[in-house]
Amino acid sequence: MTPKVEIPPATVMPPLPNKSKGESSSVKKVLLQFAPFFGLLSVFILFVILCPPAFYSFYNFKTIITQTVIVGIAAMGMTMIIISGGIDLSVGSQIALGTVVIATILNMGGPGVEASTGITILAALGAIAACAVCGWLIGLTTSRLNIVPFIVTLGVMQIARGVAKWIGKEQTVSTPVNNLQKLMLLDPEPEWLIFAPGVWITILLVALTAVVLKYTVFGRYIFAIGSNEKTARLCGINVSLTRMAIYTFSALFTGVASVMQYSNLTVGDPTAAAGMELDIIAAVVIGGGSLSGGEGSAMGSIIGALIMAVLRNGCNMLGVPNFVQEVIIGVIIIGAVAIDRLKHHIKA
Amino acid sequence: MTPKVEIPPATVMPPLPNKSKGESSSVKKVLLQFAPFFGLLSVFILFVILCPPAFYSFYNFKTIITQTVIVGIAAMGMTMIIISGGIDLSVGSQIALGTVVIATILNMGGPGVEASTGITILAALGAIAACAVCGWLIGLTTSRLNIVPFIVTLGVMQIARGVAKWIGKEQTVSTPVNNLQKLMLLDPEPEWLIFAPGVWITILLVALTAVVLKYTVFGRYIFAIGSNEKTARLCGINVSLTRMAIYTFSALFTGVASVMQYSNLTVGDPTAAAGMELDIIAAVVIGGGSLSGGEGSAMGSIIGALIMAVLRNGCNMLGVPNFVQEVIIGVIIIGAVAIDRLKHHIKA
Amino acid sequence: MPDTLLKLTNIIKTFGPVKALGGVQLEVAQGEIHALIGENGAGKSTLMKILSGAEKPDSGEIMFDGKPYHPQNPAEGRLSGIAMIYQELNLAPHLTIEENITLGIEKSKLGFAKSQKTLVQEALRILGQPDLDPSTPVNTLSIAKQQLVEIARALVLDTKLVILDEPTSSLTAADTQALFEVIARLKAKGIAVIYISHFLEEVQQICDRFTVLRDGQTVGTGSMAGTSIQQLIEQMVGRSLEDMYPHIPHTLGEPVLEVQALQGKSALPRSASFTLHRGEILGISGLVGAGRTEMIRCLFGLDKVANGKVTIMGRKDLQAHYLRPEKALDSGLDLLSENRKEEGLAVNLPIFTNITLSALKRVSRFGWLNLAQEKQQADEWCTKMNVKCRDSRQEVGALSGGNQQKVSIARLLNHNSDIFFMDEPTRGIDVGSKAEIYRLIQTLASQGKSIVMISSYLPELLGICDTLAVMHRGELSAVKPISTWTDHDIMLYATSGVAV
Amino acid sequence: STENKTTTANTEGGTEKLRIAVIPKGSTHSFWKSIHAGAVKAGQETGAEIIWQGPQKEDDRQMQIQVVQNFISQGVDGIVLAPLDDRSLATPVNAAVKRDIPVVIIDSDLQSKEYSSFVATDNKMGGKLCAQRLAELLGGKGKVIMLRYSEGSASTAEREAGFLEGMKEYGPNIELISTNQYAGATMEKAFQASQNLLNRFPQVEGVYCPNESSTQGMLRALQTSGKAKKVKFVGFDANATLIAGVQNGEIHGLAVQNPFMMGYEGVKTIVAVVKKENYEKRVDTGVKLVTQENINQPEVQELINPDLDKWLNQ
Ligand SMILES: Nc1ncnc2c1ncn2[C@@H]1O[C@H](COP(=O)(O)OP(=O)(O)OP(=O)(O)O)[C@@H](O)[C@H]1O
Ligand SMILES: Nc1ncnc2c1ncn2[C@@H]1O[C@H](COP(=O)(O)OP(=O)(O)OP(=O)(O)O)[C@@H](O)[C@H]1O
Ligand SMILES: [Mg+2]
Ligand SMILES: [Mg+2]
Repeated sequence: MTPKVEIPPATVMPPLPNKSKGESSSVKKVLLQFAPFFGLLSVFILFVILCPPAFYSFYNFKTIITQTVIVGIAAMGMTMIIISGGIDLSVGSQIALGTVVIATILNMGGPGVEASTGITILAALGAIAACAVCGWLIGLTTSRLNIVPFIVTLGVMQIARGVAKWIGKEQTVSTPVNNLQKLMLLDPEPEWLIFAPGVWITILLVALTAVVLKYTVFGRYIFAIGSNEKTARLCGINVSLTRMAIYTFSALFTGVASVMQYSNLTVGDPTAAAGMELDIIAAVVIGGGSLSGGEGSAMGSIIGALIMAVLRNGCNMLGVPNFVQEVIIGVIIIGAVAIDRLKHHIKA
Repeated sequence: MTPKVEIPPATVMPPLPNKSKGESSSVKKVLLQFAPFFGLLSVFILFVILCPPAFYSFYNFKTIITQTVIVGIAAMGMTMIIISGGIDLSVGSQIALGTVVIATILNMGGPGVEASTGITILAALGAIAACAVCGWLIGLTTSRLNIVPFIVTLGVMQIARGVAKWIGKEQTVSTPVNNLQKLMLLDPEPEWLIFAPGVWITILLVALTAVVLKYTVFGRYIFAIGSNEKTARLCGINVSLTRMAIYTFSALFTGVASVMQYSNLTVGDPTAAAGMELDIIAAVVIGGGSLSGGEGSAMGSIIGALIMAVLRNGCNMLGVPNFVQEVIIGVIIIGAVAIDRLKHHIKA
Repeated sequence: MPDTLLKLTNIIKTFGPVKALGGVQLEVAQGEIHALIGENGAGKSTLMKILSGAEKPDSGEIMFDGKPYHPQNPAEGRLSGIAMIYQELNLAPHLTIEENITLGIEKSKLGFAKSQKTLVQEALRILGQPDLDPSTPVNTLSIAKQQLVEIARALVLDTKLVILDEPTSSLTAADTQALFEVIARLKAKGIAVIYISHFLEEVQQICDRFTVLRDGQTVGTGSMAGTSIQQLIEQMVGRSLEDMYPHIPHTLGEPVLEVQALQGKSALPRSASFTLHRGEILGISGLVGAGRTEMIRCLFGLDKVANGKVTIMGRKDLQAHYLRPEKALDSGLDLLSENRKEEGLAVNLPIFTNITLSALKRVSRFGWLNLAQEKQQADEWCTKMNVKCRDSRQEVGALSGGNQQKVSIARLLNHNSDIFFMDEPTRGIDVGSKAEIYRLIQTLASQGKSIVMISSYLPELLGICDTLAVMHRGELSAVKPISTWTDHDIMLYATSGVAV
Repeated sequence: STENKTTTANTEGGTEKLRIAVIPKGSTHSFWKSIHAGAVKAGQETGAEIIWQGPQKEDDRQMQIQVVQNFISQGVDGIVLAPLDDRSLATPVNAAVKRDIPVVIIDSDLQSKEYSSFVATDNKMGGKLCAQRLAELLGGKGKVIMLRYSEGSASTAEREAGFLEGMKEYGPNIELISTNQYAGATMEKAFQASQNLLNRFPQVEGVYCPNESSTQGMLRALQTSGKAKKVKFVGFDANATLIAGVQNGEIHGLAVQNPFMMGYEGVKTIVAVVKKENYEKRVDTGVKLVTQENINQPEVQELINPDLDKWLNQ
């Protein structure tokens, strides 16, 4: 390659006088960036006021965080998909498939009282692999057949659920005792962990996602494809390959979420997580992700997931009937996005 | 600077040469337009070959058509929404709400053995009105707060379901005998009707939708907004008003669908039609509707609904296990849209 | 001077911290063609958006047709008699010509739309398109025809003022000429036109009076007769511009790109052969739809190739068949898209992301980005290219059209290829910046880069290219040195495919 | 119409195998698997073909209606149905009877006079049994949570009602601190709701759940919060996990129905109806309270560990 282009600095036009009021606007910007966080805080404070003291006990705090794990982990994958301008309706089914795969593999080890560590790890990897295959298929179909992901994943949602029922023989699959079941214990086994291992894994995965999105070329490609696919192609990004990578990579997160789901249920359940995809999408969107692509963040999405968990927990604590909970969650979903719109207005 | 260019007088660009095979391409075009219809035909023939003769008995034909009614009517509303570039995830919840409203109003008439005609009509209108209010709210929120309909309807989906449970006191609401219950009978009461009244109503509504879309200004606005919203706005279409009208109008269809659902269940059921929105959207998309707006037809959508009904019925007839049905339906959804893509390829 | 139709006084408009308009005055007389000119970002489009009702001014007064005029939305503006034809076309692609033209003003009976075919046909006839079938869907029309459909929209209403914002930037010379005829017909009907363009020759050719904007302020107005292009430029830029087409010495070297009988899968191009040398600036001329864009897209791997042999730098493994954009980029090709908004830029991403997107390898290691280095590189380019922005973290979408184009070019320069395909590189760019880009292209050539430049603006091709070829219906003429081409030869080949 | 008469006519000939449709509420609880096994056993004994088909989505009444309609179209000889709703399914059942296809209802009742027989557990009785057990365990006092199953499910609603009734009778001094929360249709929803309830009422001493998924969800919540064994827990229905819970003392009582018998008796009865033999209008298949004390008795073992594979894997 020839040496770098040397362009003499332009002389024709005078540089634009720089704007002076950068300070106040940057304060605003920071405030806006933390909008989901403030949302979480205000919901929390609201419940602290309304609820019995049991709500803000440390133990309940642990409960809420543990209940965020599954949606939270899956939301990391969904965040990447949504930033890339896609959507995945099949996550719930994939999670169900994952739990069934784990249970089936665990049962292969024979009817011992406790499953060996080897087979336990194999089971977890099996679930993750099963989800990865689903993700890969979705990526392949969307990018090769050029079908919108809404439809592809709507189809895969049915297919994965059907396969889960098939593998599980339409039943919940019970399993021997094993270490995976300890991932979501509110009082973790080595007590110094304080939180369940699942919580620590979530924190790790959130950090991983944030780093991938911000500091890697792959992350940059995700944003580029979501913002303008044609530009991405023009700039030499192999869009269909990247898209397959995105769906496969995020399906790995779904796989981990399914391990957590199994840990919660201790059985393989082909009907598990029905409709959970909507919770997951809602979490990402509440956290600032835009369904038209190019916007979203790991931090925002996990906060979105936390908001929903706090709401559910708080409503249970208050003894609010289930239907009121549903109404409140519906309002919150719309409200959060309305605030996000408003934020964009201010920014512009 | 170079001298002014002398430009020869205007020449309108002659048509490109490769457009001579108009005849064969118009045949192709007609064939392509009927793609969903051929899809239906081939699915039907497939089952005729595989299934016992009971499948193509007239009685089973009636069964299939009657089973299409609810999804079919709701798909008419969804067609309009999808053509306008929107989506509605709350249809299932709205239908549930409608059934509960009907049941509640019927019970107001006192504990008679049979509800009077007046109160029966009132109940049906009440359900339609309840859905219309939901639709209006959706339209208002999407257009005023400028939130994508995916999110708004995701919220309303929860809210409507919550309200339905609230009105129904978290239970199915039983009702006195009334004429609405006769709308979906496979053997209709005046026998000369041959099909259930619900089927005739569906045919009427399909015709209505087709006419509205093709021959009215409102229909044209629906296409214009879905095709290019900005242009619609610049041309003086009151986009937010029209959008409210679209959501409200199509919620009327949802209301009628909820009457049919009630007729089927004969109780108000707050948990009814969970997940049905996905079936409805799938029907529209299988019938050629495009989720990016501007494309879709009443005829296509009803055929899409029929395809799904034939599939379900045929699988039942064959005694195929449920999970296989799920897989097949998933594959069909993706396949139908893949064919549609292909069609666009040929057309282009 | 005839009666004043439109009078704007002291229009001020700010977008957050950006002051787009700082007190603009503009007066347009009845039935005149008024030019509105100015550098990129001077505020022309913003002013017109205010006029059409798409934006509201912060302060200032507008008098239209003798009455104060405060449109609340574009529809109101349209119905009051002001029609706006935007830089980017505004049509509903799934609707027919008739439906597009009558959109928003349908006649109906009980809600059923009545056919207004005759009205539409009349409008099309005035525009010289009597053969156009009103029931054709607009997404099958060429860009020029689509633009006429937009103008027809103005004719079916009682329009007094038509605003054309850079209408010719995506038209070729022939279509431009046809458009001028249309404008003349509008004028004959007593309709006033505000005409925005960066092509000052055009402006001088058709306009009666002009107003110059600079940095959101009116800096001059006057009658076109007796004002030279040089004077216009001086008012726009604030000083005189001595050399529009600079020439930096460069020599042609060995062949770097050989194309033989290239044929695209989508019918265009049908046959293209040429050889590009190191340090060569090759111009490609032709009518819109001739297939020039498709040709370079095929070469870059964006469109599918049916046939043909392509050799890049003598390497056998780089046939057009196997090319994908990523491979093309790796082997030293780069492409500047003609469609900035849809393809060239990711408009809701920051400037720096756009600049470095095709060369992330240079600022990353094992897939990890060095953000500081990336930002620094982007900032350098912003300075060198004189991009008017607050900060390279700003979204590209907030820049004016010309500045967006500079960002696209900065991406190419940052990637630093050997062969540049530039499709309409000066589209929507003001004269001052144009001269900059010409100088840049010359500089690149002098450093041994090769450039293929597609342009529908003949003077610039004649001004800076070393060699030139013309395309007619997918067939590329022979490449000849620029000095052997005349305007006449070029137009002859472009319109009829006959070589001299 | 005429077509249908011909389809039923050729099966009435009697030489062919009877085709009996058995329609469960769902297919993903082991409860239904036992019913299936019982039905298959009865089918073999009577020489009838068993067609097993549930609604595609669990707890979807509309789907179940369609399944019944499809079986009517298919012209089976008899239908054994576990209705998801005690009223919605009345219309299709009436339609079946009108077309000379008799129907036997199993598991939960249906508000219709048309069906031939009702084969089920006395759900209210089951609920009462649980209440009695819990009251005994708590010594007649303490704080108790009842977690409901899901909105609109008739059989579980009866068990809930029976429990509340039983509590009044056997433990009038017991305080019911929460009875309005629903577990939801799946185990995972039950689990979260249970966790939150247990956090809200740390002082809870006794818990009751009315079906398999809610019991299992609650069991898991008790385990993860370290309350298992400490809180007295009585549930409904059995599967491998729940039996293990009884064995290790985490569940103090499990009302177990006899689904195998339900399926068996259901098919036996419908065949009797079709062949115009004698049959009972109401068959009670019984409910038994399984505890750590009686779990090893052979009759209980047979109830909770029926040899399903013998019937289903062929
Ligand atoms: N929506 C907006 N938000 C922020 N700034 C804007 C917006 N629209 C325009 N501007 C700014 O206003 C100024 C004027 O822009 P405008 O588009 O009117 O320029 P123009 O004269 O039409 O330029 P060009 O010739 O490049 O089209 C620019 O500095 C631009 O960045
Ligand atoms: N067969 C056709 N029928 C109608 N319109 C056509 C046809 N082929 C091309 N066009 C129109 O011409 C437009 C420009 O085509 P193309 O990009 O190939 O031209 P070009 O020679 O590169 O011109 P330019 O670079 O000036 O746009 C296309 O976008 C399309 O709208
Ligand atoms: Mg402009
Ligand atoms: Mg072009």
